[in-house]
Amino acid sequence: SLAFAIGCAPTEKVTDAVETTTEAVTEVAAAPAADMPKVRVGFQTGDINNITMVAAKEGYFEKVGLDVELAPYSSGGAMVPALAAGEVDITWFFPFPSLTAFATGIDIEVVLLDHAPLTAERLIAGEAAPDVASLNGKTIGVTIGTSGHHSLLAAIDQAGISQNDVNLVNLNPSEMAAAFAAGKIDAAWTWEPAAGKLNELGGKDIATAKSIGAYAVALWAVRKEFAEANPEVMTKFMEAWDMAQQDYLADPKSGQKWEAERLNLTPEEFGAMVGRQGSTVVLMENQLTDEWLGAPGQPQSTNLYKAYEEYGAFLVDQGRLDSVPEDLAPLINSSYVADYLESK
Amino acid sequence: MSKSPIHPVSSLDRQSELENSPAQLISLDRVSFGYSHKRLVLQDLDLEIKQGEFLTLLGPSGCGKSTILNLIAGFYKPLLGRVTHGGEDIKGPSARRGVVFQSNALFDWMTVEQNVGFGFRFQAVSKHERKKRVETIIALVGLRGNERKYPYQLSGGMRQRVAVARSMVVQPEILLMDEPFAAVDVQTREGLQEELLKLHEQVSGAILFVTHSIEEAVFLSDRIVILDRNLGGIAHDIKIHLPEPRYTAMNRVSDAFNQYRTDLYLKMKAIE
Amino acid sequence: MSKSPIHPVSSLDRQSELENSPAQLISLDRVSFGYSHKRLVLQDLDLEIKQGEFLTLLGPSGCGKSTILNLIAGFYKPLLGRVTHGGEDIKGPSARRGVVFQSNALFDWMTVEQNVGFGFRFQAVSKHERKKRVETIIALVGLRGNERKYPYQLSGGMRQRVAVARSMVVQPEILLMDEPFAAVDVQTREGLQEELLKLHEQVSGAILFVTHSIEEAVFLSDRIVILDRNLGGIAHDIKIHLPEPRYTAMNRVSDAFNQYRTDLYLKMKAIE
Amino acid sequence: MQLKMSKSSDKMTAFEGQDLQTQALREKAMLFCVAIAIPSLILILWEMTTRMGWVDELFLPSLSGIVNEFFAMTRKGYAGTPLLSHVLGSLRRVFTAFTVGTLVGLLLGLLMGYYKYVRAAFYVVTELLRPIPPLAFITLFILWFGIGEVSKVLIILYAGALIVMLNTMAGVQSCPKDKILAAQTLGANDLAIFLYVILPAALPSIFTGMRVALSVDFGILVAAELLAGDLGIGYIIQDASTFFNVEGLFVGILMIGFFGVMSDFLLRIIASRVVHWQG
Amino acid sequence: MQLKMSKSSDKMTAFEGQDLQTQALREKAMLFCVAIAIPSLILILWEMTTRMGWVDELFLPSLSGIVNEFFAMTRKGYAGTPLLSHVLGSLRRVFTAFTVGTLVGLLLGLLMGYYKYVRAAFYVVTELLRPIPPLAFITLFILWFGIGEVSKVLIILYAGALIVMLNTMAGVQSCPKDKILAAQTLGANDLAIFLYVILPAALPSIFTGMRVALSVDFGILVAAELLAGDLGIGYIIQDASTFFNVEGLFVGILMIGFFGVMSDFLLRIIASRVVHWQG
Ligand SMILES: Nc1ncnc2c1ncn2[C@@H]1O[C@H](COP(=O)(O)OP(=O)(O)OP(=O)(O)O)[C@@H](O)[C@H]1O
Ligand SMILES: Nc1ncnc2c1ncn2[C@@H]1O[C@H](COP(=O)(O)OP(=O)(O)OP(=O)(O)O)[C@@H](O)[C@H]1O
Ligand SMILES: [Mg+2]
Ligand SMILES: [Mg+2]
Repeated sequence: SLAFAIGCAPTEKVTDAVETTTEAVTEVAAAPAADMPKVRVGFQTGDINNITMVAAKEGYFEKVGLDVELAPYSSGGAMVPALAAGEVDITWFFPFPSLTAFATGIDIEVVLLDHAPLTAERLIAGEAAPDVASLNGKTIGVTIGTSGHHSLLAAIDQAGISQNDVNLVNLNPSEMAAAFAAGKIDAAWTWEPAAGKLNELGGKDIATAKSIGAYAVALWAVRKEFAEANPEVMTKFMEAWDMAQQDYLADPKSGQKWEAERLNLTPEEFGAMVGRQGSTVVLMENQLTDEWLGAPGQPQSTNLYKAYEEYGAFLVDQGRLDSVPEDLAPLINSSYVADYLESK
Repeated sequence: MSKSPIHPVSSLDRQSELENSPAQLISLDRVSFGYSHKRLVLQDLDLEIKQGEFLTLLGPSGCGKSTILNLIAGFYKPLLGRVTHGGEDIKGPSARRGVVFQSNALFDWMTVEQNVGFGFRFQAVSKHERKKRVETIIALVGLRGNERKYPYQLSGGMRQRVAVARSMVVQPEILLMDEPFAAVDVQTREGLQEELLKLHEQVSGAILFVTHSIEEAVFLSDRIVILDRNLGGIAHDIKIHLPEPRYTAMNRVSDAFNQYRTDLYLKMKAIE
Repeated sequence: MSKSPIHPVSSLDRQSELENSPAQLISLDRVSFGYSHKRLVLQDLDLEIKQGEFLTLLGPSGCGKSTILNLIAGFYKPLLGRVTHGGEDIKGPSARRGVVFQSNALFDWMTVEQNVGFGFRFQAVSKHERKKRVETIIALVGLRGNERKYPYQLSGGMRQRVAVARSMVVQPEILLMDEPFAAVDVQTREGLQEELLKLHEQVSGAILFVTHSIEEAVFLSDRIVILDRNLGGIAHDIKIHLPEPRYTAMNRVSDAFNQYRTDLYLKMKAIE
Repeated sequence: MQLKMSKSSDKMTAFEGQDLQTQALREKAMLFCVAIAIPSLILILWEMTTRMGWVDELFLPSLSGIVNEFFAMTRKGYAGTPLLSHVLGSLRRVFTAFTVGTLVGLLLGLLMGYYKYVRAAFYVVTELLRPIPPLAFITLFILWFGIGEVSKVLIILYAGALIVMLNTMAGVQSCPKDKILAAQTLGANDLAIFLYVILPAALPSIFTGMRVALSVDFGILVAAELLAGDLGIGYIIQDASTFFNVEGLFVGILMIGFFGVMSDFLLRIIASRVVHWQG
Repeated sequence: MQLKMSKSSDKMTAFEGQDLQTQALREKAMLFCVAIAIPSLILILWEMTTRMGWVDELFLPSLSGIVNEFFAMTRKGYAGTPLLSHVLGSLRRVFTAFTVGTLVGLLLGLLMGYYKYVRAAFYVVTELLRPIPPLAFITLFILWFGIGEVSKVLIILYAGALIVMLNTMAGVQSCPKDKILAAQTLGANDLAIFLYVILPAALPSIFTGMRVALSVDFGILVAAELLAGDLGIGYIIQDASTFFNVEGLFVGILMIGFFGVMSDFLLRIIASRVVHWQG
């Protein structure tokens, strides 16, 4: 993989890249920012937004001449009505809400991938269940209708257990730790920070998104109307993102301070949490590979597209969506990344 | 009050004065009325009230005393016939006809002063003049020193005085009083009766008074009308001659008083 | 009621009967009382009530009439002195002393029958006996046909009858009545007064009555005690002699009545 | 009888024509029409906005869309569970919580109303608890009472119980002193006074409290079914929110409104039967 | 003056010793002690359970832990924002919503109380809205009013406004007819009657409504701050839940309780000042 695991020492190359772009930015910033529209960028208060915060707090958005207003959301689900109402222009969340929005007719497109939290989402169990196979007959907490639900079903399926042999309990991530501590569930499929809390309470990881081969990615979606009206904003956003990404990778410790502060954690606690996420940052130059967004106009061949197809079938099967559009291609648009990389 | 000097003026003077006065202030002319189509309360009632007269309505419960008062106040309209004030049809409530309710109906959120002055808000009276007249009337009903108090700080009798003062201040041509003293205790009531007589002496204007108490009616009235059970027909119309000034304690226990009382008592019994 | 046959029995028989009766039912012996340490309401009061006597307390407002009644009922204890019933100290409320409140204090959630029968719940009376006695007393107060009605379905006068019946049913030795008829209109009140006299004639037991109305006191009582403003001192203790039976309309307008009335009126005035 | 016509003024009760009751009846009918017409008008306007394309269906689903969604739910259920199970599940929770909460509140309220020391003892705790929303307790209730029905019912229960308690207390304290004294002079002991006098006197206030509590209980349903929810109208509302199923969301909201109004209506009838003596 | 001692019975007001007021005072003091003692006892027991290890701290954080957490928050803030900003943010939301909601409710309530046609027109809508919890509206409010303060304030506002409206309406309707007639006979026109008679007569009822609304507004705070929040006590409660910070959760809950009680106390004082004429 060309992606860098967070925490790994960044290569010299990357550092260089950061320097060069920073210089480039100073020139661009000279361009009048006044005619750029205000961009409302969404983030999630209950999740980790490292690069977004670096971009905002270290001034990369300003440097490229973007007038950015950060908008906090409690969850990805809350982004959907906000996108529908045009309350937010560009935001990150996970594939499920993006597919929900797309299927309900909200005109959005995925334009950038943030990071792939390969172990953030995982199955954690108490002593009674040392592995997935021993979950037979046990009670498992999961947030019904999320990617976690989808992954959990895959995990127990791989372990040869029938869905009917486990007792699934619908819990919000914020309720997982309490239920686990009270002994009401034997295991839970959830993500950070709840997953970390379960580990602290003595839970052991027995499966992760990575271990079951699930596709996990945090993605940026934009209102199509906004993107088409402001292509230059999109390009600038990519530029700022590129710089922030490189800055973060150059010194993750320093890049994490914003989020650590926001989440009320010590740098050590926060660093451990990020470590548990096992996230790989999707580098700018890797976005156009078939593993991620794919080349412009050819999303069908990407892993992302295949994951969407699978999620769509799952949500329809679960009765949460009436139907999913036959053609998911309009949901993925890598052209802005491509334009930026070209202009670079 | 019993200490006030007694001027034994014959009340015949007052009666003949009223007798000779041509001025009919209020007149009910063949009035019929009912609250619903099912039942008439008054039928073909004729009643006249002269300027300056103190007229009391007596009669069994439900005979229509309050109804007559409500018609004159303008709260209701007659079905048939006319109710006139100075020759003009009564179209609705007006400051020319004051009303004192049994419940006193004071504005609890206003001081005595504000309650009494309320009627001035709707009259073109200068602030100075207003203040002066409120002061005068408060003194007249014996409430000086209580101007800034609120109704809840007053006794039942004091509250009724405020209610009377409030109606007097706009100088109505007639004051309509529906059992105004029924809810206060006996001692206080007697005091209020005497105050009312004094006020009536000093302020021009007629009073239509409704009560169930024969003693009260005799003590206060120039004239008493006893209504029938039968659709507000008039059973008796009696002039009361008692020595002036009326408001002496002796007028409550004199032979003349006892005679009126006995007479009215038997007349009322006959109706029931 | 005025139609009931008049038996012109001299009331002197009744008075001498009471006079000669040695039995003191209730006795207040040098009683002092105050609701707070700041002020005494009664001081060194002596008062006795004989068996079967109808005693009325008159007096200016706040002189302590209700307080005396409350002490006898057992709602409060004297600070000094003794309040005894049949020679024994009164320790608290008891079914031996019935109370009728001005507000009637009926149980709104019970029918007339249930209200009247309430006192039986706490007595060893057979169901049959209970039913019979409730029936009798309801008939006695003229409420037959209303057994199943609830208080809200009754007029003010009827409610007071229920209250009286409720207290009578447990056959108290004395009935304490604090302005029981003050809240009903004049006509109804007169009816209730006559009913009460008839009841008192038929049911043995004393009555202690509190009122502000001189007419009511004269019409009802064997004896009237006028209290002073001054710490519940007794200003006058007057025996009333009117022809028996009391409950005739003539007793309200007879010369004897008017004389008592005038006399008491002047005595009351003197106190104020 | 022939009546002259008198010119009516809006300040006076005007009598026109021979039948005086006609006007009162006509006014009642008019009021009823207005009460029906305005909501109907709102519904028609609502349907129009989407039909005419004044508003994007994304923002305000069409009325017919909501009705269709409702019928689809009755046929297919929601999230794999029949709609009836959702409704019954929620109603069972609300009524369990309401019943238990009323009993607890009643008992506490009677004791607090009657004994001032009990009142003093509970005062601070209840005052402090009152403004705290059930939503804040979800995590704690999972810890203490688990993720089953108990927690959900308790979340709904406690706010309602507090309201019934306060109203019962007020009812007991408002019992006229003279009724208690009257019972004493008739030989009643403490228990009898409590049962036959104080309790009935407090009943109107208790029912007022129960009605408020019931409406609050319905309001908390969504919060309660946020807790490990897999069934119930509250669960439908949240799940539809998550999947941006605005029509489903409206169905859920309107169902809560409907059952809230219905059960209040029922309770009002029961109250007027029990507290019949107020006329 | 020397008084004989009379044996006290608990049914009677007993007078013992020379100072009759002593007993009343002593009772008041006793009641106050009980009112203080019981909550203190609860706090002590609470601290004991964790100190003694009767209960795992996980289930019930120690009192001292909560206090420490509170002071930590005052020093470091919560989630990068000073605690004061959280508190002020929440208070501003509640008070904005309360003020606007009261005004709206007042206006509607006055109109509905005065004009029966207005009352009829709004009846069905308000009855249906009443039991619907704010939580159910979050998605719709984001859709309609965005994620800013407007949505949050509106969520808090509407429930409170309904309560003020109902109470104002009841207040207007309870204005004694004879006071209105009295004003008419003194020459007052419709506007004057409305301003000087009906409005003041409705004030006690309006204040009752305002107090209930304020307490409800505090209750909705958590739900409102669920809506795209990053500031406020409600946010702290949720965020602490998410991070399973039970101590922080308690701090949030107790802060809502505290400010709820305080503002109710304040409103009670204001009410007794404004409606001073009830004595
Ligand atoms: N607002 C009303 N609507 C319908 N009927 C009424 C109304 N007011 C009075 N009545 C009826 O009209 C009749 C006359 O009532 P009114 O109040 O005039 O009697 P009244 O002589 O004042 O009696 P009271 O001495 O009891 O005050 C009664 O039968 C009464 O029931
Ligand atoms: N519960 C009480 N607490 C304190 N003081 C009281 C109480 N009840 C009465 N008082 C006072 O005791 C005095 C006597 O009151 P009481 O009620 O016995 O008078 P009363 O003769 O019945 O007057 P009224 O004719 O007005 O009923 C009054 O000064 C009164 O203010
Ligand atoms: Mg009348
Ligand atoms: Mg008294």
